[in-house]
Amino acid sequence: MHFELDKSHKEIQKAVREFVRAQFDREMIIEALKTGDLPAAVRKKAAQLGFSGIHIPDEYDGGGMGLFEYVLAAEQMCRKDASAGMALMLSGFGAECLFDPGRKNLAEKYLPPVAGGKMRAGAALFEPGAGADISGTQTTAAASGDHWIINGDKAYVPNGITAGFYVVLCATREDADPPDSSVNTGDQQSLIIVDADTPGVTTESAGPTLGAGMVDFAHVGFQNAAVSVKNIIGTPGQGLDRSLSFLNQARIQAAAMALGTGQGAFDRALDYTRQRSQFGKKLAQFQVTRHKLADMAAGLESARLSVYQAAKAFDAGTCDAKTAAAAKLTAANAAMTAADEAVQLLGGYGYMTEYEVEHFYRDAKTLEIFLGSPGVLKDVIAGGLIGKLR
Amino acid sequence: MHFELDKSHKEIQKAVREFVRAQFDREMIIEALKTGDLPAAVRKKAAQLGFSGIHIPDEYDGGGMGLFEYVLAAEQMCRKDASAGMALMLSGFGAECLFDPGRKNLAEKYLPPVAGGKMRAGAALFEPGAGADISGTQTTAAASGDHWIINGDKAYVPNGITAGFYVVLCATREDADPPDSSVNTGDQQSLIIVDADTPGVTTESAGPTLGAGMVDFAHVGFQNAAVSVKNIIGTPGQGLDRSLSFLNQARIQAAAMALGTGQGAFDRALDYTRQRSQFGKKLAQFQVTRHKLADMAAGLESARLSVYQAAKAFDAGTCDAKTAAAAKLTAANAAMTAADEAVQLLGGYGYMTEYEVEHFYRDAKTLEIFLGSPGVLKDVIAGGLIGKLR
Amino acid sequence: MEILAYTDDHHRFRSRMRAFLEKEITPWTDQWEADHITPKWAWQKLGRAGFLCTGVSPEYGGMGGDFLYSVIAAEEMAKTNHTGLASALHSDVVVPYIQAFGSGEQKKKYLPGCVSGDIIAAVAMTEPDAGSDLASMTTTAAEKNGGIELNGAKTFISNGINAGLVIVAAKDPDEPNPYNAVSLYIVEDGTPGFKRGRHLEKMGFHSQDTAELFFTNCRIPGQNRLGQKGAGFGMLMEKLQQERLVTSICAQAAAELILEITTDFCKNATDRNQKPLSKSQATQFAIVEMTTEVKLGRAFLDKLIAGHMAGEQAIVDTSMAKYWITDMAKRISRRCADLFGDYGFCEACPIVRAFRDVRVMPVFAGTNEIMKNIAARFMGL
Amino acid sequence: MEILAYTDDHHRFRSRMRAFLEKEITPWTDQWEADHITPKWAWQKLGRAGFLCTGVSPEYGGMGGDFLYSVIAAEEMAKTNHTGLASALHSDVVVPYIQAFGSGEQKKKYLPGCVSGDIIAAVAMTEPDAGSDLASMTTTAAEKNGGIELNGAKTFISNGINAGLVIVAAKDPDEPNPYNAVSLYIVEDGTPGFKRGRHLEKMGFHSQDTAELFFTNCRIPGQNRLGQKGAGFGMLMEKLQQERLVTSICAQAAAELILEITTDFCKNATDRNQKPLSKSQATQFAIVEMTTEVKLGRAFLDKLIAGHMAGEQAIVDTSMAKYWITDMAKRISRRCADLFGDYGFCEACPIVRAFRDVRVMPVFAGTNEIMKNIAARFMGL
Repeated sequence: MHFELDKSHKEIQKAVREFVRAQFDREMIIEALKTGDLPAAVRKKAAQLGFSGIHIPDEYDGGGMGLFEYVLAAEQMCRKDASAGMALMLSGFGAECLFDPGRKNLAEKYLPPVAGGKMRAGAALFEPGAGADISGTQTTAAASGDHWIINGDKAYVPNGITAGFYVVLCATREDADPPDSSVNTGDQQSLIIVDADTPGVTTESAGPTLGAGMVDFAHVGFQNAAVSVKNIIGTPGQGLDRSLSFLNQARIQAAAMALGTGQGAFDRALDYTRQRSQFGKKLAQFQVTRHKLADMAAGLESARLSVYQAAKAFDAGTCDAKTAAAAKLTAANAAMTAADEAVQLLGGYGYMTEYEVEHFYRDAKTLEIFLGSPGVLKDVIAGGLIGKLR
Repeated sequence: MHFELDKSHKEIQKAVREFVRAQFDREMIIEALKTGDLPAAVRKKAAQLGFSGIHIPDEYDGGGMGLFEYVLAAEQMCRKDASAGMALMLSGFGAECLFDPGRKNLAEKYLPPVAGGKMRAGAALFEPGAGADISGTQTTAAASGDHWIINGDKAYVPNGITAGFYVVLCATREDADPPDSSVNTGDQQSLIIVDADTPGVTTESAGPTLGAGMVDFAHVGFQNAAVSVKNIIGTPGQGLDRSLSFLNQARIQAAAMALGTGQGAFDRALDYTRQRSQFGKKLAQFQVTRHKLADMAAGLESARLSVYQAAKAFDAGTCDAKTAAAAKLTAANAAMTAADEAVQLLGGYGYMTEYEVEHFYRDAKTLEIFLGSPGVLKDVIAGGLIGKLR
Repeated sequence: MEILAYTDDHHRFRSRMRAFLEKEITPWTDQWEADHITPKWAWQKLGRAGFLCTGVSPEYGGMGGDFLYSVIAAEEMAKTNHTGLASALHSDVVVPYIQAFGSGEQKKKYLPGCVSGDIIAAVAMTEPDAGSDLASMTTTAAEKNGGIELNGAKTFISNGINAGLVIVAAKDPDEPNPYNAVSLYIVEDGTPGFKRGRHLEKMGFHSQDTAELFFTNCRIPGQNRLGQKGAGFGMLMEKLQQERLVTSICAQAAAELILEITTDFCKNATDRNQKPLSKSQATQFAIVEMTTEVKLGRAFLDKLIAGHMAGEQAIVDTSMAKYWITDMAKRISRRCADLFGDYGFCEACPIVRAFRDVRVMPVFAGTNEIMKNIAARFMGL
Repeated sequence: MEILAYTDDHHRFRSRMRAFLEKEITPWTDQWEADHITPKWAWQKLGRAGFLCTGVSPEYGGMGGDFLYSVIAAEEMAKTNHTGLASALHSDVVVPYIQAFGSGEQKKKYLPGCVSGDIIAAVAMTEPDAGSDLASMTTTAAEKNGGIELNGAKTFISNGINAGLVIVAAKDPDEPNPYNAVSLYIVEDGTPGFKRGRHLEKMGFHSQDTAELFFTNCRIPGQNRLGQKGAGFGMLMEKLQQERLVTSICAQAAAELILEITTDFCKNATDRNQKPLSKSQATQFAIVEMTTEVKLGRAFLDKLIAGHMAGEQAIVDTSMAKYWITDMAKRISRRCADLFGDYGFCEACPIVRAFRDVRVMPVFAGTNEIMKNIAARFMGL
């Protein structure tokens, strides 16, 4: 066991910090929040420097690193600006399902444009009214000759409007008879790639969001959308397990973003209270201010270790669902606490857009819900702790 | 950075678990809580196996290991029984100040009996009415020929009655004129070893305590207590820094005990809710029970990393006061939360001595206060975060 | 603006009781805590002075006071900082079963003794394997030949050792529907087949005698059934409301006491520079935040008491008060202890006993989780 | 048992106002949120319908209602789920300065317009570099030649853009004691030297116009001083009590609304098996716990309102209510959002606007930390 970052990891942090200092300028951010998207130039730069595709295998033009390195990059980005950080680091959301060995044909087609910042991906797992439960997928994929015919609806897909392709969790069927939406074959689910421009694919924006203002969330519908039979990731029936593993990974990613968001809020609160005077003293001289800062820092530090540990375990192939969920629960809570206190410590300025922390507060809350609100995560953790009961 | 325990560390955990399984039987514990002390045989066994002196250098008959190994042992002991664990692992409380190189003469005399479980130590740092503030020590040590003449009072000294010697923080003076109790030379403080049987040393028990029922806390008074001039640890003026460093170490030790205490409460709650039925279901099937267990586990896991990290940093010489204080804040809070929920999950049985968790609740609260309640720790953390303000 | 309309008579009663307790009871409490029981003479003393069962009508020796007298008595008892003389349990939880459901004969036989303190009363619902799940109780009461035979075990019975009279909930073994099977029975001390088990060791409540009770072919006369046969569940449900309200009152009083002691300590104790601890901003905020919580509990509780006296049904609000106020008392005990420094983990510290005592409150009279289940059900969730 | 004695007249007023708002106001709020301002005609509509300044006496066009009308108006406005038509700020915070301290002439000149909605009022205390520290304000008012010249800047002024009348706190540059230096002045829209700065971008409160105000050699007539010279600090302190009470009322109403919307959602939305979300135990507990907090706030607040109407001074309790209730509203907004799942981070979700809006409440009208400082001081800590 040792807790020091390696030199190469410190270099990643430093490189990302330099990137965000140069690229995330206030004017750009404010404009991007209005348009709901980052400028293409920033996305391209992040890709060129190997940040947004840091975990994509290098044979597909990615950084060839692990989730741990992704986590370090996502944290530092979100620390500077959480919305921009999320937009960049979630740009290939779902493409991770193609990282496994043996996915060469699909990976060769879909990963390089993602790694290059030219195309976005959207994992389409959740369905309307099903909450976080993906075990009973209603979207069907029926095999018909050389094609899968896909029917169904997916909810709150990140990059739902802008993605070049979706990674869609489907209940796979053997025949192409009239699709029966009541089919529910939890043990025969598959992940299938669907190009966004496939006829029969429709998108409907989920509208503006509380935070994550440069990520577009959408509901994606499939009506007899036909894709090549080769677009299946692996073999039929592997989809649920692969999705659950992806969810573990994605929760650790979100946890890292939350961590950065909380840290960004803390940084600003520390700066502000060290500089601002009231009643003849610096704010940071008041004991209660000091205690708030201490609580924020202690919460973030211990959450950081949980996130790093989970990422390391994921890279080693030993991360269970409980560990990933706990990392996200802990990090999102620390982030919300820090962002909330930061708003409070800045007083009126905390509520003003100009001082940025209001923005961190909204992003932290968004991350607290995204990929599992606390209740969902506790269900997952408890499942792992308690196991089966006689 | 990596988060897996080494094989040797897992072996320490295993050895301690075997020890407590064999030694901490219920009857013995109940009896020891009544007498307020562990049986000498148990203390001897823990010493023989190298647990209670695990961090004492091997040239003085100790285990020769670091704080990290101490932490692992303390955690596993307290997990089985927090009071017994505290009694064993705090038996040399303060002897750590003799670990530094260059303390050979004193170390040769005082450490072997501590390592052997034959003698206890008590660090006497705090003074009545001064809370956690040791910077303005009022206890004086005046040099008089070959002796230090010590006058003053120390409060809440662990092992206060049973210790063979005290490590006393004193304001050292150059002359032996009538001791002036108003002297306060924060920059000239020294640690001096005082044998408990030195004439002029008086003890007054602090009485029964909420938890830590096998550790005796006492107020220790010094009235013209004369000890050899060689009993000073290091040179005059080094006492405050050495005490602060010891406090960092001791807080990490207490954090480890809290961690074990919380884990012990969690273990019992998990067992109980998995077995006990109500309203036709196992308690562990109720969603709210599950969520409580998830919260307890997530809190303990992330606290564990904080404690381990602090211990590793301490061993590497890089642990600042903030990190040690944060480890204790986080661990004590996780422990209290877990112990409190464990009482609740066991319902009426949670309140009954027989089911042990009430005991963990009291020990956890004691550890939350011992060596710094949350407010004190936040003062320390904030000092490190904020630094000096212009 | 006060929510409760205390009269001068109420205030006089409070002063009298407070003076009585300070003189006759509080000096003994340390002893009783050490003994792990409160002697029966203390009950008699309290009863003879007129502080037990203030709600019982003069016909049976009581003063026929309104519920505010019960509130006052519970609050003043809390100030004695021990729990063994569980007069609120006796006066306002157990005895009301007899008042409400007893026959004329039962009232005549038992109430005067309850008022005078000669009879200490307990109620036995909880069983070792049932906990809060009353429907699954297994103690049986077979009514045959004009007599009743009880068999089973009860646990966590407060006043269990001292009780001269126990109201026992038991099931008719021939009735399959648990909700129609339960009746209540009066069992007197000394009845053959009625045994007390171990005096249970606990975290706190040391002066309170909490025991297991065993009934083995325990025969009681037919007239010892309280109320209608099979109506026990309904009677329990009805009276549990007041039990939970009384628990809330005791918890509120405990929280107020703990905070008052702590605040006084922080105002008077000084640091090395003779500055009172209460001049530290973090301590100030802690006291202000805790005072706010206590005041919130008080306003909500007083409103509930007023409604209770007006005969309002308030199952949801009562359940909420019970869980929130008992949790609040627990939280306050935890946070206050910190403000004493190391003294806060010594039994000599005046709030440490309360720290241990209040921890049972979120557990008894129906755990707080049960309270939330009840509230959810009655809110239509 | 109700703490507040609402009459039938009050209930009728509430019904009328609710119907009016549903028809005339709520349909516009999305638009105003997008516009980042509420049009003046909406104020006039509200005023002409009799819902502004209900406490102003009929002599000046008001209805002379008691404070319960203000409570009702604030609660009903909260139900429109937007903040731009800050009628409680206007009616119960700013206009009372004129009612209480204005000369006969000032009242005659301004109050009828305030009641009708033709004049929107604002109060300008906070300064960019002073925050909650009023004593360190730097805006000056030099009284010379029968006129007054104002110089300085104010910030975070609600209704700052729309205001036709601003009550400005400023210091006499010749008075060294800050507590004797402050006076209040009435500045009308259009006065030369009075400029509005940027419309500030915020987390929420979008339909509310929050602005900086600048006074540069701004000359107003001598009769525009409100009350005695140098008495400004005392007037602010006096009226801040009601401001904090009104803030608490608005926060309480917001919390109730957020929770009601969320509870309804959980009762109606179903999971994949058509089971309502409110059948999940964790959701039930969340709703029960939040409902309890809301009820605690309500009981404490109602008691405070009743005391306020009886003329009681309650600085400690008002400070506590302001901090606890605004924090509670914030906590509830955070926890409720979770119950919506991903919908909970979409602006389309009906509580997301409130999540953003309530976050300012612990900050304005004196931050909650200032509230705790005040409570500590008045508790003698």
